[in-house]
Amino acid sequence: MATGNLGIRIGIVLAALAAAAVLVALYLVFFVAPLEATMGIVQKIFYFHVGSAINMTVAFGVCALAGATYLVSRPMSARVASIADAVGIATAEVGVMLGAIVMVTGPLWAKVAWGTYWTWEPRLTLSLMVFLLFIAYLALRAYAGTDRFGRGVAAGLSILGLPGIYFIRVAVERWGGAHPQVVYKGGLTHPGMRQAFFASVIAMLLVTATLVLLRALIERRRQQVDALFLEIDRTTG
Amino acid sequence: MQAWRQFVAIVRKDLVVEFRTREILLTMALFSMLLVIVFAFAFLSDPTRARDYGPGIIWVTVLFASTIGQNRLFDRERENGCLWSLLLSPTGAGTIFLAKATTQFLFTVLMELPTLLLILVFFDLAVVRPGAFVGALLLGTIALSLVGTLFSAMLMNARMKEVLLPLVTYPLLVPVVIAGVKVTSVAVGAPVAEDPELWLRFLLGFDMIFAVATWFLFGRMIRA
Amino acid sequence: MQAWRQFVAIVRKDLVVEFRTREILLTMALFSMLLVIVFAFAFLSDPTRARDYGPGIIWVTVLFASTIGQNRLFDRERENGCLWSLLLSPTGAGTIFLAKATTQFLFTVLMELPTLLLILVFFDLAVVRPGAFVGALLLGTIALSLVGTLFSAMLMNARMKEVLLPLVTYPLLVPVVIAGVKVTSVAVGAPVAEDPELWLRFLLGFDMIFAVATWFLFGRMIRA
Amino acid sequence: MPGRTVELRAERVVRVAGRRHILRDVSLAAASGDLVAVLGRNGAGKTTLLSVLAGRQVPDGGRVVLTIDGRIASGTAVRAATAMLPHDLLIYPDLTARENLAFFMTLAGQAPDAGQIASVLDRIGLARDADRVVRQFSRGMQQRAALGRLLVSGADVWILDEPTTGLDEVGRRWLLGLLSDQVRSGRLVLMSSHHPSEVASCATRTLVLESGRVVLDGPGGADGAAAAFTRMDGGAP
Amino acid sequence: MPGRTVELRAERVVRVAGRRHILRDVSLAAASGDLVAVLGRNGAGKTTLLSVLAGRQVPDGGRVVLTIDGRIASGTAVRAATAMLPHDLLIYPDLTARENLAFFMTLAGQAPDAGQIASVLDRIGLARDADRVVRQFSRGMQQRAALGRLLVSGADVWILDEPTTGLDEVGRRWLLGLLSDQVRSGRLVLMSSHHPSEVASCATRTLVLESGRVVLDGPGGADGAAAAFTRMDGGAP
Ligand code: HEM
Ligand SMILES: Nc1ncnc2c1ncn2[C@@H]1O[C@H](COP(=O)(O)OP(=O)(O)OP(=O)(O)O)[C@@H](O)[C@H]1O
Ligand SMILES: Nc1ncnc2c1ncn2[C@@H]1O[C@H](COP(=O)(O)OP(=O)(O)OP(=O)(O)O)[C@@H](O)[C@H]1O
Ligand SMILES: [Mg+2]
Ligand SMILES: [Mg+2]
Repeated sequence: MATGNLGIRIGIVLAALAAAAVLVALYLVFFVAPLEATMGIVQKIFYFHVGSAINMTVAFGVCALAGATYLVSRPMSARVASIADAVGIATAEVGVMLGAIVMVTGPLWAKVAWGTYWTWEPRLTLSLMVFLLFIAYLALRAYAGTDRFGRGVAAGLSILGLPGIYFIRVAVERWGGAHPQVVYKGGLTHPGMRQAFFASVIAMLLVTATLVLLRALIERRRQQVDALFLEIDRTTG
Repeated sequence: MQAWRQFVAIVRKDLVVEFRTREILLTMALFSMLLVIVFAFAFLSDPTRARDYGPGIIWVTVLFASTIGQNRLFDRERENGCLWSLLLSPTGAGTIFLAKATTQFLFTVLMELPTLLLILVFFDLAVVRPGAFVGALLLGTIALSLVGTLFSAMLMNARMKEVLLPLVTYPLLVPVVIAGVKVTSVAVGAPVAEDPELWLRFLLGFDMIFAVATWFLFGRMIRA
Repeated sequence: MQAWRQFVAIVRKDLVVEFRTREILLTMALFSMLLVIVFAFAFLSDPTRARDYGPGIIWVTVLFASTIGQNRLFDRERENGCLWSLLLSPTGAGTIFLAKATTQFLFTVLMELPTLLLILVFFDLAVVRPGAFVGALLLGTIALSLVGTLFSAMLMNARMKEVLLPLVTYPLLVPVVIAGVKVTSVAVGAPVAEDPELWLRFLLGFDMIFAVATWFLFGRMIRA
Repeated sequence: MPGRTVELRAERVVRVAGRRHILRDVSLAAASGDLVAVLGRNGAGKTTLLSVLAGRQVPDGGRVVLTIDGRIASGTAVRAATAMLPHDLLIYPDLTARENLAFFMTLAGQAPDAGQIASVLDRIGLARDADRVVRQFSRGMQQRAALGRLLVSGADVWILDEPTTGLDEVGRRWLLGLLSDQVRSGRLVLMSSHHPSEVASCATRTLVLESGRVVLDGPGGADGAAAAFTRMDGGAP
Repeated sequence: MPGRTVELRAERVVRVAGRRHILRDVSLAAASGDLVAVLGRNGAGKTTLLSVLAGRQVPDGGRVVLTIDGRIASGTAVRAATAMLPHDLLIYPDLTARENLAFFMTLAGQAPDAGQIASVLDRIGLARDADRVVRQFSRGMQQRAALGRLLVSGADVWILDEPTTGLDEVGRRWLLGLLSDQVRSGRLVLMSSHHPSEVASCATRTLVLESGRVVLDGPGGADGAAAAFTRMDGGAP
């Protein structure tokens, strides 16, 4: 990844695109998409809720890829490994942030739609587990500090996260549930709602990409600052 | 051949130490009994519903007790930095991993016997499908041992090992617990509409994929 | 005056170390959250009965989390044999005991806050009698801290500390848990015919008697 | 406290483990101004004897008596008058060196005094590392931090188990000088050692243990040390 | 294995903790027949250097190379050729001395041989206590048991961190003689020490560290030791 001006320039372009997409999505959500019949304005949560949820999954998938890259490249190339490491922490943090949005919007919506903040329902359980898994990733990173051993363990965890997510998904799907599946089941018939929905998903995707890129650049900078401090310590200490 | 001798030596060492101190098995067994008793007190309001919450209690107990056993097993390797004597020896990482996972599996199974007996008696449960009951426990215990061993070894020297271990492993193990509870519910004759075969196959798949994944990761993660 | 300074120094030391590592509070909070989640899985068959098993889950969680916190708190004193630096100093045994019990109480209360929030939200419980709810938790936590501190200190160097501690303390603490569950059931509006006042007074009496007894025993038991 | 005279007496002390004796009728009397070197082959019982004298182990037979200015002391007074440096250093690994010293000063019943602590840190050679947590210290640095505990304790009796362990040569010389000074200013010091040169340079008395029995209670100095180590020579390596 | 020639090379090894260096560009080459004494004040980096050479810590920069009969070894071969005795002894406290040795022989890839183990136990002076668990040993006895681990390992390179710690005088003399013998029979030994007399009696080379940097790489013997210790004199105690 470019860490000089190029990376930042890409970041600025992405940020601009994301901002535009967010404005478009907000417009479509609040002024074009119709008010839902039974839930009213509260249904607008849907567009943020689902967008965050999908992007959370994407972020965690990339995190696992970065983890695999880190473990494989570590003995061969310090540079590739530290870039993969930066991508790993960036995707995990952004993913957890998106997860937090899901975990706040979901229950708020649930209180209105189902009359309770939480039920032990498969989809909800799935997202909670995945969310916790990557919180564990962040905890590992936080306590490992810059220790390469701890980073390796965190990378391993993110890799195991993939089959983990698969098994959690299989497990929870086997026991049915109340969480809606309108999109995949071909619901969402109203064109206004459809447009708003896709716009919000794309906007969230752009926001996610921007945040990940910037966070990874920050991490690279931090790595470089550490290297500079070490260089000073090496020549003077 | 040499790897086999090393494997046997590591497992035997842990068994000898355990036979001498009886620490881990006693810890696990007593802890799980206390757990069962506390559960009994906390939920004893309605004994007729034992079949509903019995399977849950079984799996919660197995999960916690195996975590505790795992912690103690690796505390032993941590004292005097002993795990390093394994890692710095010419023994292969895969051998070390399989040996530790095997010990962990043996200890967990040994702990489960008295605990299950206690739960079945205390909560007055009858096992109507013993095959499914035992199968779920064995497959589940293998999963716990694999995931637990990988991360206990990794986190052995982490400052917050005791938090990090459950934090890291429980989300991965939740599907195992879910599947276990389902099969066990059917096995004790609870009126649930579940297909135990399906869940058992699920557990088998989990075991196979995680056996390969953990075995592979162990070497990569531990010898940087 | 000198005893007071020593008391403050010991409590402050534990808080400084905790602030630096955040180990114990995180361990307790995360462990109890995991406990709650696992309970939820295990008992999720009938969410409408949350008021029945909610109080049980609250007290089991508090009991286990406080045991774990206690273990960690004394692990810290065990590293480098540090408790000996307290015991061999001219600090009075009573001062040491009260300081450690106070720290333990503080940690347990801090851990209870997020955990209770989680339980109330997850299990959708409403506290209809907040006074009784908080009173039972505070009095119960005092009891756990007194009994736990006494025996953690005694058992610190025992080989099987982690088993022995619950084995010794839980039988003493079961009445506290029972009383706590009763009061909490009333406090969350479960349809039980219990007088919370009575149980609260029981908890108060337990605390007072055990405060005197543990304080007295600590000095006798630890400096033989 | 300076100016007091203390006397430490062990009267037929016995210590057993299972069905074996670790200490067999060990008697000993030492007073302010003595520096007693406790000597013996590995496993002779030195650590056990020092622990009993410091109150960390309770004798299974016989007794230990401490008199201060001729009066038998007990309880708090004994503990205030004694300080021990054992193998396991009794310092808190997650506190800094400075925090450890302040804490131990308070425990010893004195108000912590920043100036005194700074000067002790300087004397033990940890001025530069005073605000790092002890866990990160090298072995010798930890030994130094533990020595600081004795310096702030104000105790009349110092009991040290192989105190030069891990110290570098300069540190060792400094420590032996310090102990001599302490003894001259009226402290009673008991220490174990395996090094003839250390014993020769500062001990005023030597006590040789063999299988938990006192086999020699002789003078210090170069001659005393030579005699003691000759007594221990031979046998298995 | 006897008859092989090994060479251990450190090339500009760097080790960091946070933003400080523990080792700064440490280079070193030693071969069969060398006994390198690694010296330095407390906190100089001796333990860290030895750990890196033994493979217990991974260098953050530079590399460690072991060649056996001129060919670069890797993985299992390196571990089979190296044995380490660190501060934390790496022996199982709940196994007896004899069981520990048998276990480590198997790990090293040899069939445990009761006769050889008995003779090693005799040499390390634990024949009488061979069947007691190590936990009950005194400090010096534990050190002896850990030395036994090296003797059964069959390694070509011995790396020892302050190996005379806790040994009594007879044991120390025996150990220094043993190390000299090992070196003469073609082993490569690296050890740290704070005692000029130990270094003088057996080292063939001295390496002085200061703040993680090699400041002297000189000869062994009495003169070499004297020069090395003079280099380290002065500064804080
Ligand atoms: C209580 C916490 C909740 C959580 C943790 C949660 C979690 C999720 C997740 C992870 C997804 C993405 C699924 C995927 O990518 O396949 C999702 C999608 C969705 N959620 Fe939620 N949800 C919650 C509550 C709710 C509620 C109360 C409603 C509405 C009644 C709702 C409606 C939807 C809808 C309509 C989708 C689109 C998914 C599809 O159509 O397949 N969610 N939710
Ligand atoms: N807890 C115990 N159980 C059984 N035996 C013990 C125990 N503690 C010590 N011993 C035995 O008591 C004897 C004396 O031990 P001690 O530690 O006092 O020796 P030491 O003189 O300090 O030796 P070293 O020079 O090696 O430090 C040893 O043989 C030891 O094995
Ligand atoms: N984990 C760590 N974190 C931070 N600093 C560390 C860590 N480990 C070691 N250090 C620092 O590195 C330096 C070298 O430590 P090392 O243990 O190698 O010294 P040493 O030469 O063996 O000293 P000694 O003679 O006291 O044994 C010390 O200043 C120490 O504080
Ligand atoms: Mg000793
Ligand atoms: Mg060192």
